[in-house]
Order: sequence, then structure tokens, then C-alpha cells
Amino acid sequence: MNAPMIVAAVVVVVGLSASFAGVAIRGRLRGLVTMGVGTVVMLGVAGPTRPATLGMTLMAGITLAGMLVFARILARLIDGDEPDRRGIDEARR
Amino acid sequence: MTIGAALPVLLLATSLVPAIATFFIPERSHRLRTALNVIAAVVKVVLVGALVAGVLYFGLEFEWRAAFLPGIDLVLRADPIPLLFVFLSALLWLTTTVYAVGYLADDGHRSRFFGFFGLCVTATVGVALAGNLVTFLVFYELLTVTTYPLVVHDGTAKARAGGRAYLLYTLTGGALLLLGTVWLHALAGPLEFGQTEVVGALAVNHRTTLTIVFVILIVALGFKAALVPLHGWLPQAMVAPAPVSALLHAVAVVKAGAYGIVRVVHDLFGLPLAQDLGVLMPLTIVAAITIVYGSTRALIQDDLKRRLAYSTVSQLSYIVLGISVVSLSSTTGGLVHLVHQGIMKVTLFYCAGNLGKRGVHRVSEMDGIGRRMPVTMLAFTVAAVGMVGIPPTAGFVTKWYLGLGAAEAGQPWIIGVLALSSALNAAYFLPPVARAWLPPDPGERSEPTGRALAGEPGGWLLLPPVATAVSVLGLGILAGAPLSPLTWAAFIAEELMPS
Amino acid sequence: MNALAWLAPVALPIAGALLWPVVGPARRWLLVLAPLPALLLGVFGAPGPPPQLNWLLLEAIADLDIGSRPLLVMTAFVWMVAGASARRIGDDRPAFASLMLLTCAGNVGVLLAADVVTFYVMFAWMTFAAYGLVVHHRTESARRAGRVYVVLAVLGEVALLAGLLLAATHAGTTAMPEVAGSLATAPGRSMIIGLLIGGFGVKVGLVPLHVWLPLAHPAAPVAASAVLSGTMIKAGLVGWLRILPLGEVALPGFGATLIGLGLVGAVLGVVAGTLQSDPKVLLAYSSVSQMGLITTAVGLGLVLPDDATAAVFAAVAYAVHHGIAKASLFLGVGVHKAGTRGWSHRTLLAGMGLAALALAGAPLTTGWIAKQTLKSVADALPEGGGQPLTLALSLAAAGTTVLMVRLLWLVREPSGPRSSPRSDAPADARGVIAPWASIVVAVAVGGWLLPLAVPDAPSLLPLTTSGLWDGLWPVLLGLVPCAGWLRYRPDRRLARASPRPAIPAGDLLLLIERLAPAVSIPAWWLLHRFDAMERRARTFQDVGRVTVRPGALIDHLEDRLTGWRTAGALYVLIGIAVTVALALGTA
Amino acid sequence: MSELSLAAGVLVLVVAGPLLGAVLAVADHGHASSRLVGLVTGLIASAVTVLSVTVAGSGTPLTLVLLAGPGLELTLVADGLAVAMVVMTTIVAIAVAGFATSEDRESPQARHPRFWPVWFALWSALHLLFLAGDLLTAYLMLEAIGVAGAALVSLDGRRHTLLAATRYLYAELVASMTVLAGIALIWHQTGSLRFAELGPELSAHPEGWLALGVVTAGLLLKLPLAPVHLWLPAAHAWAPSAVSPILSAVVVKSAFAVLIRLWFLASPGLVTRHGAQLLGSLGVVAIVWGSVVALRSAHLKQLIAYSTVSQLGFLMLLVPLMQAGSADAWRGGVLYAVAHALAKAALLMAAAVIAEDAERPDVEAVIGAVTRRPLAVFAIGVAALSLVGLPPSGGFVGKWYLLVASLRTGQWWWLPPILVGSLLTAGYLLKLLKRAFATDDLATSRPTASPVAGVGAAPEAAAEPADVGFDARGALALALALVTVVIGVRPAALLELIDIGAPLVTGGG
Repeated sequence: MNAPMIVAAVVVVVGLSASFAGVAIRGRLRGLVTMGVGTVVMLGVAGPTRPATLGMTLMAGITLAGMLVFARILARLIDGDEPDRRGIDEARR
Repeated sequence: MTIGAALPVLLLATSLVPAIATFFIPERSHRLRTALNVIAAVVKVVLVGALVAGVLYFGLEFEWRAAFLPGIDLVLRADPIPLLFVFLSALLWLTTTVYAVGYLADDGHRSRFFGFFGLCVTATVGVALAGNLVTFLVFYELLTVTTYPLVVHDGTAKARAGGRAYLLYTLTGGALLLLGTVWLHALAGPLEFGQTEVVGALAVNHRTTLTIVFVILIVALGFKAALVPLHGWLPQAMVAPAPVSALLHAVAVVKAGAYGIVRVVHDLFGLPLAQDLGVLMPLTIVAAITIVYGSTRALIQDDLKRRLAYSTVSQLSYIVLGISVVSLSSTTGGLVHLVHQGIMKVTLFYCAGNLGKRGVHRVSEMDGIGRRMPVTMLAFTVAAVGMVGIPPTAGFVTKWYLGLGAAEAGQPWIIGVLALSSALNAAYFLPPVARAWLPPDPGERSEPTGRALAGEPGGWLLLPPVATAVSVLGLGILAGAPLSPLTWAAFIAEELMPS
Repeated sequence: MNALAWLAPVALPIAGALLWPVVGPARRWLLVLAPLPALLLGVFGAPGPPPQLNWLLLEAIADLDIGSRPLLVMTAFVWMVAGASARRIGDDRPAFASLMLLTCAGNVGVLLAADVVTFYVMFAWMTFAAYGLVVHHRTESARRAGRVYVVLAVLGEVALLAGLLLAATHAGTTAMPEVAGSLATAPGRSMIIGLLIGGFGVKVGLVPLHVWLPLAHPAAPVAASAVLSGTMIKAGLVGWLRILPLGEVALPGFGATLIGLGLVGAVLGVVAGTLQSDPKVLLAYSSVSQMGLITTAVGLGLVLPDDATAAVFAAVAYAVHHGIAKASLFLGVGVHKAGTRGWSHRTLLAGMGLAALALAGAPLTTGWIAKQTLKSVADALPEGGGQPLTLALSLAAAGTTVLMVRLLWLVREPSGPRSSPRSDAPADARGVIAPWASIVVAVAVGGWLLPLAVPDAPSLLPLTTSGLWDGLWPVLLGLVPCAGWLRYRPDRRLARASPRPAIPAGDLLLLIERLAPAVSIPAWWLLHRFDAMERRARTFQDVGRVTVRPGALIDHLEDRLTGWRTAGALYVLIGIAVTVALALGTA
Repeated sequence: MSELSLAAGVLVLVVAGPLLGAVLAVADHGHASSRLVGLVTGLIASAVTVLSVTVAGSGTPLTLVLLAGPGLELTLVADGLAVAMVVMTTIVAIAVAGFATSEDRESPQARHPRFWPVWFALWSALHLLFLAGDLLTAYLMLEAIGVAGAALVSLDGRRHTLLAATRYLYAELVASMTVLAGIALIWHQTGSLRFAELGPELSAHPEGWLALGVVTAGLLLKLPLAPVHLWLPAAHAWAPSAVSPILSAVVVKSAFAVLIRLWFLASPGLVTRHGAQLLGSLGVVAIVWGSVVALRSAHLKQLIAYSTVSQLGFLMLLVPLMQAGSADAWRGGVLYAVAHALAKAALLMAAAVIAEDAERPDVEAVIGAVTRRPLAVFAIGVAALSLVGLPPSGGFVGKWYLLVASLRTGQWWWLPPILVGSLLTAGYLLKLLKRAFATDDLATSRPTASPVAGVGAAPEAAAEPADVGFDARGALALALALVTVVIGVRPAALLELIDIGAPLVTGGG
């Protein structure tokens, strides 16, 4: 675990806790983005700078970005906040 | 697929195929459904006859084996003991089908009923013919599952409560049986019935584990054999329609439990090992307690079918008692009671069904019913007298052999138990008979409330009880005859007894 | 042919019973002819040895030993006579007729059976078929009598079954002679013999177990009572004679108890009998008393093994005599109840007087012969034990005389053709007199035929003068108190005013019936509570619906668990746990 | 060469087939006609059959390297586990396809333009995931499945489905990123992500455990394993009736396959007893907690969702038994996964059919269903057989091996959870069956039968003909359920397939 990986790991953990602790959907979304950036950076600095690492980081980054955009679209579709609990009871009403 | 292997499978098929076919018969075509089921039942009885003749007279070997799990086979083998049970279930399936046709004349779900009915008998035959413990487990669980829809056939709240209790007990029993089977399999590898030496060899260094496994197996089977603490479901499952109570609680389900205990004690562990492990005496004690407990509880049941249910609880333990006492006569008694109890109890349930059709559900409502339903009550009287063990009925033969065996084995206290239970049986079976034939004051006999329609039910409902009642007497009087269940049981007992 | 001779006595009545509803008007003769094969077998014996019947029951064996042959003749004869007088009842109640035939089959079967199982089957068959006869009238008293009869019958049967099982196991076979023989050396012999004595004692009317007899016999119609008291009561005696190890071993203990209980029975029968107002109950108590005497004979057999054959013969002789005499008396009461006028009443009184004399043991009657043989056996008692016993027997004879006078007193007025619907015999007595007359003749003649029927009967016939006097003085002694009573009897109205007898029928029973509730009510209450408790417990099984509370807890916990914050915390926790587990765990 | 190329071709077809379907569906602007769906499904089915036959015949895993480039590696490994999972997915997919097409006429969502393309894409991602030979492909497919699943759930745009989908997607995102972080660590420590190669170096590396721990944590959330099952109830309860079978039966198995492949095929060296026992005990928690909540739930689909949570607990029991070195555990666990998938899909289809009739989502919808939908109720019955583990069903065989393994490896403490779990499963399935047979007062929602008192309640249903028309979808559900019975009676073939390429275990069964 070289030094930059540790910094990226810290960012991941911060993002993780923000995504769970986040108050509203937006709060959680921000947490997820932070965590995403952290993991991609972590992957990027992980291996010796060989084309493989670069390729993987690129691919992982693109897919993560896609997911986050989809999450953003869903968040916008839901007007109002998302319930905290198991998401069944309120949904039924 | 030699004839030796074909017959057992054919035996299974004769009730499986019609059952599945019956599911698809539309509700309206009664005749087709009735014909299919009755013919299937007759064919099965003929096949069983051929099987019995083959085994007893020509000494043929019938076995069907198919790979189930790697290293474990599904085995159907027609040894003498299975034949006894198959013979009983085939015969009583025929009579109960005839009875059910009459009983459910105005029921809306007959295709469903006869379908599951056939599946239940297939499972029973499977349980009987099972050659090893795994096959036994497979059909044992299949029996539990196929009988549930029958118990809740009426769909009322009470039926469902009965069904729930039934499944709660029997599934727990099934889980324990699975545990016991797996444990034995892990210890001894694949295990066939009859190879008692395999388990015997294990006993050298696995004494405690084998005892634990034995206890687990007996408790698991005890749920269906209604040993005392585990009998709770039986009285509640009485909500089922009469033909279901007749077949389930006289032949299929409860007998599977008792039969299982017979197989485990004799064909799996073997009597000498069981005796050596010292597990037989507790089993005898539990059986004795169940006998007395069942009879006392039956004393105060006013509902007729619940009284019969508690009587079944008590009578089943005669079989277990007979098996667990180490002597030739008591083993014979236990085995023959497998057949006798079935036939007597089925008759009682048929009559209870007929009475039910006429609105008589409780013993207190049976005053003077003898005059209005003489044939049904005659059959009921014969079977009741049989249950009490008054000669010359089949019940007496069992009591005689159990008593003889107990004395031979040097446990005279069992004769005390038999005596007490006979007295108790008399106390709860004879009064209803007396009330039926001798209403309190013939002058102004209180006509039971308008509900009870006069007269006997139709032919379909009368034929089975009469047939089985006659056989109760026949088995008693002709007990010594060459092909009677008694000689057959004695033949088996000689084989089983080590001495 | 030989098999037919052996099987017909039992098979014909059974066939008759089953075919009764089918057979046309000729069936009225079936009742009379059913016992005929048994009579022929008894009198002429069978051409060959008994056939092997191992397909029947459990290897049934039939045999006719010396003791039971005369009994068979008597039983068959009494059954024919009873059948004849019951023909009219049979017409309107087919059930009664078939039950009579079934009981006859059982009664005859008991005498023919030679193996323990068949004996027990026939014994039980007879007992439970007789229940139908007892409750024939369906009155409340008949039902109560039936109830008591069944309860005691079941207890008796159960004790008998236990005893026979233990005996048969020790003997290793079911043949009765061997079982009796091996009983002498059986471990736990006293328990087995106790059970057997109790089991048969119920049927014989041994004192504490006799309570059903005074209730059941009168409740049944007259023809049935005749058979119940005449022949069926003897089945218990046959059981004792065949199964107890008479002649093999001396059982002073059991012998003494039997003799004691016999004498108590004799006295109780006389005392309670005289106080009765219903002639049939009186006769029932007389049966208890007479069977008490027979029990003493059996007791003697047990005490003196070498005199056992004499004791057996005495018992059999007495049983035959009592059977015929008692049956004739019961039938006489039947004729009386049926209504007799003028000369028929007088002949009735004469006939019943003759039977009464026989029963009392007046000289030259069958009763006298039987009593004398009994006394001769008693004399053989060692160290002078015989004297008090013969005295007791004579006093019993005196008592019987008193009883008989009371009976004749009760029957003295001609009871015109009352047309009460309840009368169990038809208004006109024609159908009943003929059979009654035939049995009275038998009473007169029977005594002398006895030695002929049993060729090698010991020459005990006491034709000496002392024997005659010995028979006469008890009768005279009995007549003295009767004369006194006749002379100074209290006002007629008082006698009739209190119809309830001082000791009601079934003496000890009333005591038991009062005590029973103290036990049965709490037992019933306990059982019901247990039942209710189990029904309440069942609600526990409805896991889903037990109470709302646990359900709500689960829902609440689940909601929190799936909330973001808790889930997040749990997720991190699990991640760390797994990583740590992988780090420090051994490979 | 020809032999290899045929197999290679088939492998590619298996993975690419569904993609082809997706493209065609998009080309047909979403309204895939049943003919098109039938054609593509048939093609894929035949390809999968050929694949399984060749792999079973050869007895050895089939590997194919598609892209060997430094950056982008893509190798397909068709070993026993992969083929079994692919076969399972195909069977369920065929059933769901039939179900969805026959559903076209009634419910709108099947005709939703985005349904068929996404559905085929999901199918293709599943195939690729099971066949993936390296961790990165597996990771990418996990993400694709997550997105496709969420998309399918939020198909009809109603508020509660959107909420469920969001919750599902967020959980998937967090899990994926954790896995990615783990992958980064593995890449850093071993320089290769191929399952076959990363094992030795990882276990040699001092901090190998950290990487495996992080990936496992991510996979547990994706599975989901009980304590962190926050997203499953909502997603599966509100997924449309055509989607929930795939979600509950197959998608949940994707993370499971990756986990056991990683733990036992890739880096068995790293698997420690404590780690395995921890996962096992989490499994037990899942079994108990899932069943208890299922017993309590009144909502039909929620009950089935929690049943999935509980059944996944059973699957996790395989981990400690495998670690103790029992081949039976691998065999039993994988077969149980297949049997559960088929039974759960059948159960969901049957429940969907019945719930549609009653137009009410709660458990009361099933009342009196036996008269209206006999085949569907029968399907529920047979599916229950397998879920509870009663013979003759695949579930029984799976549990049998788990029990034998736990006894043979001496870890007897897994016996009670399995048995009690089975009984609890029976409990909540009985809730459905009990109501299915109800014909009297309980039928408050639909006055199907006026309760006839007195002798034998003969509901006046006898008057109206008891057999409704042949409902195709009920029959389909029943057919799927009967497949588990076939597995239960003849498990030998499937067991041999699963044994191919099974992790080499020392000692044990």
C-alpha cells in the first residue's frame, strides 16, 4: 500500500460514510461521488504505471460515471425526499 | 427391467398415474372419475395379491433399484414385513375409495380430493416398500405433504387449524428423521433395511452416538405414531372429512409412523443391538403410558371422532409395545395389530362418517340411533367390540398374543397395562353402543333435533363398513387359517427373532 | 360325521341366530331344536375322538371330559325347555331370539372347549350375548342391571384373561388339562389362581362379586332367567373344575377361603332372599345360596387333593340338580305371572312344591342325593373338620326350606289373566305350561338318572336310613319358623303396605353406588380440566397469532435495520470483522 | 483445433446471444414481438445446451481468452459452477420470457419500450459474470447487473418503484466501489486479476487478507447477506411481475458465485477458519431473521422477498463447510442455489398470477385461490417442497449434502440452523398454502363462497364449474417448479456437472 493509495483509501472511507449518513438523496449522492473518485484514484495509483493500470482505471471510471449519472436521473425523478426506512410501507401508501 | 423389478414400480404406478389423471378430470364427469379410481384400487389389490403369492409361495425376490444420490439408491423391495403393510393399505384404499365416492357425493372439489387421495396412497405404498432409510424418508415426507390438502379439504377455519397443527407436528418429525438419517448415513454410509450387522459393527465404538441416533429416529417417527407427548395433532386433524380420517388415521399416516418404528427397531438396528443399547425398555414404558393416556383421554370426549382419535393414539402404541418387548409372541402381536387395528379403526370411521351424514356428531346424540341405522350401528358394534378385545374379534387375537409375549419376556406388568386398557376401552366404547341400541326410555324416545334425517345412507356408504366389520370377525375366528395375517406375522416374527 | 357331531352343538345355534330374520315361521321351532345336537352329544357321546380344528381361532381343541358331560345334558335340556317357553317372545322381538341362540351357543361351547383360548372365547361370547337378554325389557331397572352386569362382566373377563395368559405361558401350550397340571408348579401361582377364582367367581356369584346376580336375573324375561340361573351360572363352575389344579396339589389357603365364602354366600342368599317380595329376586338369591354350597365343594376339592374326584362329582351332581330345579321354579313363576286359574293354579303349586322340596334336599329327591354326596366328601376332612361343615350344610338346607316356603307364599294366590301390557308372558298360559310340566317331571326323575349318565360315579348313594333322616330333619327344622310366622303374622295390610324389601336387591351394590361418586366425580373433573388445559395450550401453537407484541417488536427492529444509517454502520462493521477474521485466523 | 473453435464459438454465442436480442429489441424500438423473443431465447437455449453437453462430456473446464491486451483482459472459464449457473439462468429466463410474452395482453409493463432491451442486456451480463475468468470482468458485470436491475425495477415510473430502484442502486453503488477498492489492492499486490493466477501471490503477500476482506465486504452487501439486506425487500417487492423472478432467483446468485469463486477457486490459501465461521454465522443470522420477518409480513411479495434473504443464509453455510474441506458442501451448496432459483422463480410467477386476480398486494389475495387458479396453487405447493427441502425436490438433495458435510467435518453446529430454518420456511409458506385452500369466512375480500353451515361446508362453488380455463402462466410456473422435482429425483447428472473444476479439497467428503 503506497502512500497515495492510503490517501485515496481515506477519501473512499469519507465518501462511504457520507453516502450512508447523508440526510437527503442529494447528500447521499454527493457521498457516492466522493467515494467513486476515491476508488478510481486508488486504482490508478495502485499498480506500476503500466498501460494495463491506465486501461483499467479508464474503464472503471467510465462505468462508475455512468452509474452515478443514472443515479442522478433517478434522484431528479423523485420529487421530495426518500424515506429512511425499508422503503415498503410508505411506498405502498 | 425384470418382472422382479417391475412389480414394485407397477404397484406404485397403479395409484400414481390415476391420481395425476384424476387431477385433470373435470369436476362434472363423476362416472369417469369414480370408475378410474375404483378400477385402479382393484388393480392394486390384484397386484398385491400377485406380489404376496410370489413372495410367500414361490420365494421370488422383488426389488427395484435406481440411482438417487451418488452412492445412495432409491430401493423398493418386497420383504415380508412390507407386504403386510402394502396388503393392508391396498385393501383399505379400495374400501375407502368406495366409501369416499358415496360420502363426497355433493362435494365441489372431488377431482382435487381423489387426486391427492391417490398420491397419498402412492406415498404409503412407497413407505411400505422402501428398501433403505433414505427411500423411506423420501416417501415419508411425500406422505406428509400429500395428506395436508386432504386434511384441509373442507377449507373451513377449523380445518385449517387442524391442518396447521398436523403440519407443525409432522414436519418437525420429518426434520428430525432427516437429521437421524443423515447422521446414520454419515456414520455408516449407505444403509439397507435388513443389514443390521452394518449398524451392529458400528456399535463397538459409537455406542452413545448410536443411542442418540436411535432416540432421534424414534422421536421423529413418534410424531406420526402419536406417542404421548407428540400426539397433539391427531385429535385436531379429525376435522378432515370421514374418508380422510378413515384412511389417514387408521391406515396411511399413523401406520407409517408405527411401521417406521418396526423397521428401525427390527431391520435397521436389530433387536439384539437395541436391547444391548438398553433403549427398548424406555420405548416399552412410553408405549404403555401412551396406551393408558390415550384411553383415559378418550373417556371424556363427547365428540365421536375425537374419541376415536384418542383411541387411535392408544391403539397404535399396542404395535410399538409389541415391537419393543423382546419375545416371539409379542412381536407377532405387534405386527398383526398393524393389520387388525387398521381394519377395526377404518370400520369405526366409516360408521362415524355415516352418523355424521345424519347429523350425529357427538356421543350424547347417539341415543336410539341403532333403530334408525341398524346396519351402520351393527358394524360399529362389531368394530367397537373388537377394539375392546372381546373375542371372537381380531382385537382379541392381538391382545392374546401381546399378553402371551409379555409373560414370555418376563414382564407381567404389561399384562396389567393391557388389562387396564381393555377395561378403559370397554368404558369408552361400550356405553355409546349401549345408548345406540337401548335408548333411555323406549316409550317417548326423544327424537333427536330435526337435523337428523331418518334412515341409512346410500349403498356406497354401507358396503365398506359391512365388509370391514365382517373381516374383523373373520380375522378373529379364522385367525389360525393359513393365509391369515396372524400366520403371516408369526412367519415374519420367526425370521426376525434372533433366538 | 364325527366332526359334525362335535361342531353341530355350537354351529346350529349360531346359524339359527344369524338366519333368524330370514327363516320363516318355522323359526319358532328353531329355539327349541337348537340345543338338540348338544343333548344328543351329551347323552350318546360322539362316535370318534374330537377333530383337529387348528384353523378355528388359535388351534381350537374340543373335548368332553367326565365332569362336563352331565352338565352338558342338563344345559341342553334346560335350554330346550327355556327355548320352548320363549317362543312367543321371540316372535315380536327377533333380536331377543337371536341373542338367546347366541348365548346358547356360547353356553354349550364353554362345556365343549378343551383349550384355554376357545374356552375364553366361548365364555366371553356367552357373557356379552347374555347382556342383551338382561336388558331385554329396556326398563330403567333393566338398564341399571345391565350396566352393573357389564361392568362386573368386563372386570371378570379382564381378570380371567390375565390369569389364563400367565397360566398358558407357564404351561407352554393352550390345552386345558396341561395348563391346569402345570399351574401347580407355576411361579406366582397364588396370583394366577387368585385371578382365575375372581374371574370365574363373578359368573358363579362368589359373595363379594355376586351383586349383579340379584339384579340381572330377575330383570331378564323368565325364559332367560331360567337359563341365566340354571345353566350359565354353571359355566363359572366348569371353569374352576377345569383350570384349578384340583387333585394335583393341596391349596389349603384358597380351599379355606372358597369354603368360607361359599358358606357366607349360602347364609346371605337365604337371609336376603326371604326378605324379598318379588319371587324372581328371591329365586336369584336362592341361586347365590346354592352356588355358595357348590363353591364349598370346590373348596373341599382344593383342600383334599386325594378326594378331589369325589368333590368334583359332588359339585357336578349338585350343579345338575340345582340347574333343573331352579329352572323349573323360574318357569313356574313365569307360568304364574302368565295367569293361572282353578285347577292349573293348583297343579302349578304342586309342581313348584315338588321343586322346592328338591331344592331343600328333602329325602328321595335329587337335592337330597346331591347334598348327601357333598356331606360325604365333607366327612373326609381330616382331624374332625368335617363335623361343623356338615352341620352348616344342614342348616343351609333348613334355610332353603324357609326360602321355599316364602316363595310358595308369594305365589299362593292365583293371578288371573291380567292383561297388563308389561307382562312378559302372553295372556294365555297354554304355550308356557307344557315346557314347565316337562321340566318338573325331570326334577322328579332326574336325580335317579344321574348315576346312569355317569357310569363310574362312586357308589356314594346314601340309601341308608341314617341318610334318609339326615335329609329330613333340616326340612322339618325349616318348617317350624314358617309355621310360627303363619300363625302370628302381622296384619295383612302392613305386609302389603311396604313393598320395598328390608334389604333391596343387590345388597352390597348400594354401598358401592353410594361410595362411587366420591371417587368418580373428582376423576371426571380432573380429566375435563386436563382436556380444557390442552385446548388452551393449543393457542400457543398458532405462532403467528399469539400476541401482537412480539410481532410489533420484529417489525420495529426490521425497520431500523433497513434504515440507511444503521445499515451503513453494520456494513462497515461487517467489513472490518471479515477483514480482521481473515487476518488473524490460522490458514 | 476444430474441437476448440466449436466450443469457443458456443461460448461467445452464449454470452453474445442475449446482447443480440437486446440490439434487435432496440432496433424494433422496444416492441419486441413474441416471435423475436422466442427466436432469440431458442438460440441462446440451444447454445447453452451445447455448452453444457461439451463441458459435461469433457469433464474439464473450458477456458477461452478473448482479449489478452495489457489493459483489457477478458477470459471466459466454463467450469462446473459457471455452467450450472448459466443453465439455471437460461431456464429461468425462458420461463420469464414465456411469462412476459403471455402477459403482454394484460399488463402494460411488458410492452414498455425499455423492457426487452434491458432484460436481454441483464441476461447477457449474467452469463458473462458467471463465465468471467478474471475479477475485473466480474466486477464490471456486477455493476451492469446492478444498473439493469434498478432500471427494470423503476420501469413503470411510479413513485414507490422509483424509490425502491433508487435504494437498490445506491446500495449497489456502495458495494461496487468497495469491490473496486479491493480490486485496486489486489492489483497492487499481485499485478494480475485472473482468478487462476491471483491466488498464490495474494496469499504470499503480507497484506493479502486486507484485499480479500474488502472485496468480500462489498460482495456481502451486493449478495445481500442479512444484516445488510436494506435494499432487497423494497426492490423485490415492487419489481414488476415479469422482473421479480429474475431478480430474486438469479441476480442474487451473481455475487454468491463471485464470492465462492474468489474464496475457494482463486485464493483458498487466504481463507481462514475464523473468516469462514464468521460468514457461516452471518448465514445463520440471515436464515433466522429472514424467516421470522417473512412469518410476520402481510404483504405477499414482501414475504417472498424475505424468503430470499433467508434462503441466501442457507447458501452461505457452504463457506465454513468448504473451508473445513468437504467436497459434499460444494456440491450441495451449488445445487441448492440452482434448486432455490428455480423454485423461487416458480413461486414468484404463481404468486404474481394469483395476486393479479385479486388486485390486492397483501397475503389475503391468495384466499380461495385453489378454485380460481388450481395450477398456480399447485405450483406454489411444489415450489414450497423445494424451498423447505422436502424430498423429492432439488432443495432436499442440496440440504442433504449440507447436512452430511456438516456431520462429516464435525461442525455439527450447522445442523440445528438448517433444520430449524427449513421448519420456519415451511411456516411462512404454509401461510400462503393455508389461505389458498380457504373457502369460507376468511374470504372477506372476495365473497367467493357463502359459508354453508352444517354438514361438510360444500361451497356453492360446486354450482359454478370448478375448472376455470387453462391458465398458461400458471402452467408455466408449475412446469418450472416440476423441474426442481426432476432435479430432486435425478440429481446425479447435475452433481457431476457441478463437480467439474470444483475446488480441490483436502480430506472431507
